[in-house]
Amino acid sequence: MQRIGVFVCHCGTNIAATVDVKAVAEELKNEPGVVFTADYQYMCSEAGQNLIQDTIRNERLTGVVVCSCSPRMHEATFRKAAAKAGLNSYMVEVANIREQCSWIHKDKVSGTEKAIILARAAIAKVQLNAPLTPGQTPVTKRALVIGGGIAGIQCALDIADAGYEVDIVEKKSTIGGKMTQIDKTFPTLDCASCILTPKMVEVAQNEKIHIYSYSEVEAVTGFVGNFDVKIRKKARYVDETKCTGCGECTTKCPMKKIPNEFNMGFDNRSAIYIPFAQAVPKVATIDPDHCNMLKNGKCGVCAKICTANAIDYKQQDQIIEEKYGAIVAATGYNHIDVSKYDEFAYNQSKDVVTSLEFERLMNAAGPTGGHLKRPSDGRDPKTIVFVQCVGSREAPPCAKGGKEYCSKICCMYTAKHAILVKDHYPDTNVYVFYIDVRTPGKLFDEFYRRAVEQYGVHYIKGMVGKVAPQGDGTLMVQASDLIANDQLHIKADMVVLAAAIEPDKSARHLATMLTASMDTNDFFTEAHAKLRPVESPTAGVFLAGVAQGPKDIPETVVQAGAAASKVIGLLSKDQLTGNPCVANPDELMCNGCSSCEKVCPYGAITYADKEFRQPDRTVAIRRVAQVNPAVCQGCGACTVACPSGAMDLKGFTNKQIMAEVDAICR
Amino acid sequence: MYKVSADRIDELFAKIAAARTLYLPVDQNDGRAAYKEWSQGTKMSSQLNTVRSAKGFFFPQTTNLCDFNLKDKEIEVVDIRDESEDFVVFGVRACDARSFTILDKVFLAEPVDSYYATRREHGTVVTMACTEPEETCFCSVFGIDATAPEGDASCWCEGGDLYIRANTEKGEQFVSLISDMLTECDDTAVKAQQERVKDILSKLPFANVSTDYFEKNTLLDVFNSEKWAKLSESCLACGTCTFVCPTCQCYDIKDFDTGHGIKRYRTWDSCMYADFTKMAAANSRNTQMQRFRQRFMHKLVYFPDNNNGEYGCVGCGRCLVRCPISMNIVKVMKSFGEE
Amino acid sequence: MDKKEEIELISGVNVLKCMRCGKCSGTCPSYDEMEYHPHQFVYMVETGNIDPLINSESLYRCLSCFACVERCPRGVEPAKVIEAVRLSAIRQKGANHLKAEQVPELIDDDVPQQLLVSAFRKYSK
Amino acid sequence: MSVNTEFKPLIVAFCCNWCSYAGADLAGTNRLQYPADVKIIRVPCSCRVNPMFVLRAFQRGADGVILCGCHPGDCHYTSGNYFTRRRMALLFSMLDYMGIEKERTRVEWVSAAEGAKFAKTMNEFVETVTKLGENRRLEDLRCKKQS
Amino acid sequence: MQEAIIKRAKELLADGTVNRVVGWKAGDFAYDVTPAVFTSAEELDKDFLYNDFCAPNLSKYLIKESRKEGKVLVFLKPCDSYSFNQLLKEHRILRDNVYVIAIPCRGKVDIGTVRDSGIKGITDMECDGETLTIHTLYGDKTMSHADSLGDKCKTCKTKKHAACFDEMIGEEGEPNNDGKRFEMVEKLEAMTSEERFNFWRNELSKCIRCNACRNVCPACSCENCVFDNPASGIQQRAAVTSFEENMFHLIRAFHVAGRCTDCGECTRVCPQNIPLHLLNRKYIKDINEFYGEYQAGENFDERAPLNAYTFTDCEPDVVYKRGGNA
Repeated sequence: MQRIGVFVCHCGTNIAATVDVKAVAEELKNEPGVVFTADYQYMCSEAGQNLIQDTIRNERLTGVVVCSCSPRMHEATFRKAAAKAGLNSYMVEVANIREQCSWIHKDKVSGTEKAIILARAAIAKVQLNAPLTPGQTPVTKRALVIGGGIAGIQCALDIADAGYEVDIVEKKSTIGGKMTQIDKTFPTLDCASCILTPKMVEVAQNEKIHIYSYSEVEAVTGFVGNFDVKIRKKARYVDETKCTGCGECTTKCPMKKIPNEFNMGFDNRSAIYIPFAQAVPKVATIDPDHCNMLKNGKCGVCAKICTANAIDYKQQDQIIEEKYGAIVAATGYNHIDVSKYDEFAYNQSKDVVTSLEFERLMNAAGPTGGHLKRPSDGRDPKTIVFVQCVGSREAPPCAKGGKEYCSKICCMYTAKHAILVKDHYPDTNVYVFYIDVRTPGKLFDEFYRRAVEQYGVHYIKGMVGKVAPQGDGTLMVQASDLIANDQLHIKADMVVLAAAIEPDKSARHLATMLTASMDTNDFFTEAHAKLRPVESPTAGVFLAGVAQGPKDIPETVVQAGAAASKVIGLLSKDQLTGNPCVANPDELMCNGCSSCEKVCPYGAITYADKEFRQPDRTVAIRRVAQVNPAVCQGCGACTVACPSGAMDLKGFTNKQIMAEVDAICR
Repeated sequence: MYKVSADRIDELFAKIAAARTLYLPVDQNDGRAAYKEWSQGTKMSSQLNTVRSAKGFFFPQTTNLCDFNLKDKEIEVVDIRDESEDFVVFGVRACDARSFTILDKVFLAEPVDSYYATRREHGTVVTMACTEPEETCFCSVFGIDATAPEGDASCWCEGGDLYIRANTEKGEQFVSLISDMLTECDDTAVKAQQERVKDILSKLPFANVSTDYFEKNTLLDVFNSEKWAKLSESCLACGTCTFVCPTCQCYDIKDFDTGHGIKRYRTWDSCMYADFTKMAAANSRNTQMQRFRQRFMHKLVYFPDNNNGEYGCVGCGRCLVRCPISMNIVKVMKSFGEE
Repeated sequence: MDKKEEIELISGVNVLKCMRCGKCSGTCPSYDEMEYHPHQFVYMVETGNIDPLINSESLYRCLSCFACVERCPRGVEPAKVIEAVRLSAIRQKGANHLKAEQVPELIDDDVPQQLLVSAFRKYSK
Repeated sequence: MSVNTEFKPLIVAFCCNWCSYAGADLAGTNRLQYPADVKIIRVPCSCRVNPMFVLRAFQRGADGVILCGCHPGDCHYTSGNYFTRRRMALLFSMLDYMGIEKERTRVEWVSAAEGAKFAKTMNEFVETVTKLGENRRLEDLRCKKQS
Repeated sequence: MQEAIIKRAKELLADGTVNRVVGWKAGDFAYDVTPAVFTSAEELDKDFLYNDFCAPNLSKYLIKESRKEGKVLVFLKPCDSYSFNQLLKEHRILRDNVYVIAIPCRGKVDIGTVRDSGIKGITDMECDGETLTIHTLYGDKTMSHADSLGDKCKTCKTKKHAACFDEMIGEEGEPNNDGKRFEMVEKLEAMTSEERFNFWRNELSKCIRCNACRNVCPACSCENCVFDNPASGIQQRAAVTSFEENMFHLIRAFHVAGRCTDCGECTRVCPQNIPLHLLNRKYIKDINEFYGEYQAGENFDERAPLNAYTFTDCEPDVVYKRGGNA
């Protein structure tokens, strides 16, 4: 017979306001097996945990039920507490009487009644709990960082710094990501390249770091500590080990009219190219869509002039298989396509640009050498209108491709752009149309105020309703000024759209491979929004940068460092303690029919011929299922596929779940 | 002996049903007969026998024995029995009528099974003589006269009349219930029917199946016979034979947790089932052969040994008809008789 | 039913969805003709300050071009609010011309159902 | 239509740990109301739900049973909810075939971000089951509460 | 046919290919055929039977027989061959220890059907082509072969064997596409929910939980059935309430869904004449409609429908959306 202790949490008034916690504790005294009940202000507090631990010792409890917030919140807390008092941590169950009771009900009578029922279910379950001991699996001491932007770079550097091997997979031909395209950074106005390129070099020179550039993750199997990853190293038709990055080929290549992605199409590059001077690895890549040699077998100029003999037109995609203990998803972001917003005339006028395009137009290493010119005619713009929140903060169904969330970085970079324009060209009229200016962050609001007060940028609360290209090449911007309650018509030379940002398209496919969950916006979901913000719920998968949600460079670096520390923590272990709630076949009941094997997503089930003593004392050999507890993740698909009921799931056994059903329906 | 015109049978049933709950064999939608409670318009089946025997009236497939209620942490035992109502089972055949005397020997012997005894007290068995026996009938092997069935009262249907004779005090009471519809008569017509049917009975394929082997050989001889292995090899271990059998009496007691108490009940068990006689330590009958053997040893050896030679089978033929693989007591008897 | 509820019911618009960006007014081609601008319609309905709207000529300056509806990032649909206020004004002036009980005798088989529906819209408060 | 205001249905909701249980938590965090008649049982994945459990709930007096899992394609275990989808489509079809009111059973995909959907689904389901009234066709009289 | 079969069995016994034969054994009447193991030519001559009354499906016996010493010969009718193949697929039969001979079948006479037609005291039956002559205690009767078939044969799915046999005696048949197989299921589907409920209540309330359906079923080959296993939490002995009657048949049907080959043995052996195959056929019909045609036991490599999925499977709410009566 179990000796169960029940602890009812007030959670301040969060629970106690809608649930009569004392009545719950009193009522549960009469449940079979319950020897102790108590209520307390905050069970999760140290005092609350002490209460549990003392009671375990004094009352010789064999099971604990905590009626509190969601088990997703504090189950681990209470389990640890119980373990400290010498009780197996899997003898603890949590009845969720906050999120799923007190917070959704207003009536105290029904709330209390429901809390009692939920607690009864937990008591019924804990009656049937068995002490579980997690299995141990070894850890491969190597990390994979997917994405070579600032998030991936920082994360890899930090992991390598701790002494672990780390690989970066970057789908572009160079690492660096979006930050390479940015001119200056807010609020200090440092030059982005100046702070990024040393880090890129550091990555290249670090012996612990290996860069798979121009590569993509092809398949991921395995589990925390033991991932098997296939990486597709796309053919770049240049031998990386031989190429010196001299760039001679790029100048001699006859195919020169290819829009340069790095400069947002404002200038051209050749078919064999190095994206920019500071690229890492600084290796040329042939664009197979435009290379004459690859397309028609005619040309071969680059091969002829390459003194290093690095050109290899026959190069094939290469599949690399590697084992990792941890994976960091740092897949970054893109700006949304704003061409569906007809009102902003992005498709009609070259002078309507997105903010990232504007970065290139301002960048000293950009197509204009840092001299701001109108893309249409190269004239100096005299009036520039910045439009905030383009595609951000929309209500569903977001038919034009907008997003419900705030893209977070636009307010600051727009202020930065405004300041830079005014700084370089003080006589320019700069208007910023905003809905709200959101500048929480160190020195952020000061920076924005500086734009207004020091540089005289016109911040107007209102929204641009229409941009109409005029015959004279100007743009008529029609907008509201909500403070003045007026409609403005501004004749502008350029319009800059602060387009919403969205996760990179590759993230969804990657998430599926990683079995990591995503939200509806395709941002990776964190294991806990507050307490585990850099971990995916899928063990061994960590998150850095905008892949998890919009954030600026310092935040990204912070998160990358945090993810790295989580990875280091994981890789520093020799053995991983697994989830003990795994499938558990009863060999005596097993028919060996293979149903369970067919539904197992992890290949955790195999079969063995075993000898069994029959009731009539003869020995029979039967084929029975075997579960690898290190591979099993405990989904339970096999338990239902098994017709004989031989397969059960530890921690969620048939009997436990049915006991919960019984208790709820009692 | 009394008679009443068979045309008035509905009236007769109505009269009985007014005083007692009346059960009788009724054709179901698939044409097979089962005992049902009579209500206006119910027609008695013309089948020889029901699929299930009549034993369920006294020994139902499941019987609730008692309840346990949990009050806080105290357990309260509740006797859930209430006074049974009187009932009449009409149209029982001679074989089933005999099965009650066999069950009585088990359940009414000390210690008396009060659940069975109560039902027995309240039930009146009115039998019906057979006129068209089936090829699977072999009641005569066990000394049963299908033309003169036992029971509290016996009936014959002959020449458009229903003849009724009371055999016991309960039978007299039953007759008195309907006495105003009955007229006294002699047994000439009944005798004639009996002669006619006896002639058919004597020609039945199994009329002469012999039980000699079981009388002449010792228990151990039968038990250790090598024939059992062959006989039982295709047995599916289903409980059809035991559940249609009028004399099988094994039961299992189980508890059911209703969520607010425990219901203790008993249900028919079958010696064919793998968990029959499974005990905490082990199972004393581990193979299907052993369990199969148990059924026939019980009916043909153990029961007669304990009951002055009376066999535990009444030859109703139900198991012959219903066994999915057509293995049955007659094949067993014949197989042993072959020696 | 108070006026605010009425407007919300007629228009089917949830004015609380508005985030006050002013894109409707930035879009509106009749802006200068209007005393109250689209964003004000939404805001004033939200605050229940509806009488000035009903009495304002602005009601009839709205072209119902639906540019504001098309461009509103929050799906608030200001033009529908304006339309609802307009309907409300019409109904106030006309009072109820048609009651549900009167309908059966007015109907013959040839009356299109749509006509009935729009009649209710027009003639019922 | 007259709805019996006295009748309070008992609803058992099986929620997968990763999406729907979190969605239910989010409904709570956002204080979205739904009737207390809904009692949630946490399972690792919707594919852990054995038809036995569904029937067990009805046996014990549940008036409706709902399974919630991750959206197809989003299963934490990649494929669990695909199996659930097949199993429950067949089971519910069979229950319907046996004359059990099909509206008493339901599967809904609720992600961790869909607190509002969870509350809405539960409100709808409770309403549907309330209209159906007490579960009579799949009840076990022994388990009825003695009143 | 019988002679040819016995002849071949004797040959295989004689040349040592097999050491025993699983077949049908004659009983006291024409109809009471019992599955049996024959080990000698004498036994075969004496008792081996193959005629219009040999309905029992022998495949399930091979679970045990294939694990015994030596090779066993078995004769499989078309429907039995699917059960056999399905059991092979589930690793329940050791193929190497079995020699399979496929034999034709034209539908088996069901004694229940004959009896339920009102014929009593049946002492013998002969089938001469299409006419069944029935000798009874009360005179001779006749019946057409087609009318005398059991449910399983009246709506036979195919007379073509699954590809699992070593040799074949007689001619291979053709699949039956007359569409009658799902007629009764469709009829039930067309009923109202209440009518269906009453139909099944009437049928299942007859159940005596003898377990004949389960024990004869080749798909129900579990070492220990959940209903017998106290650890499963749903052990039942007899069905005590209507719920337990439903529960047993629902869960049994679900456990064999996608594995049931529709051999119809369950209905044949039911002492209470419950049309249990209509539950299994409902699943088969649904599987065919939802996930594409599937015949359990037909294809050795194909995944069972409940162990597979596609991204575009119908949602469970297909049940509410489907036409038909509420």
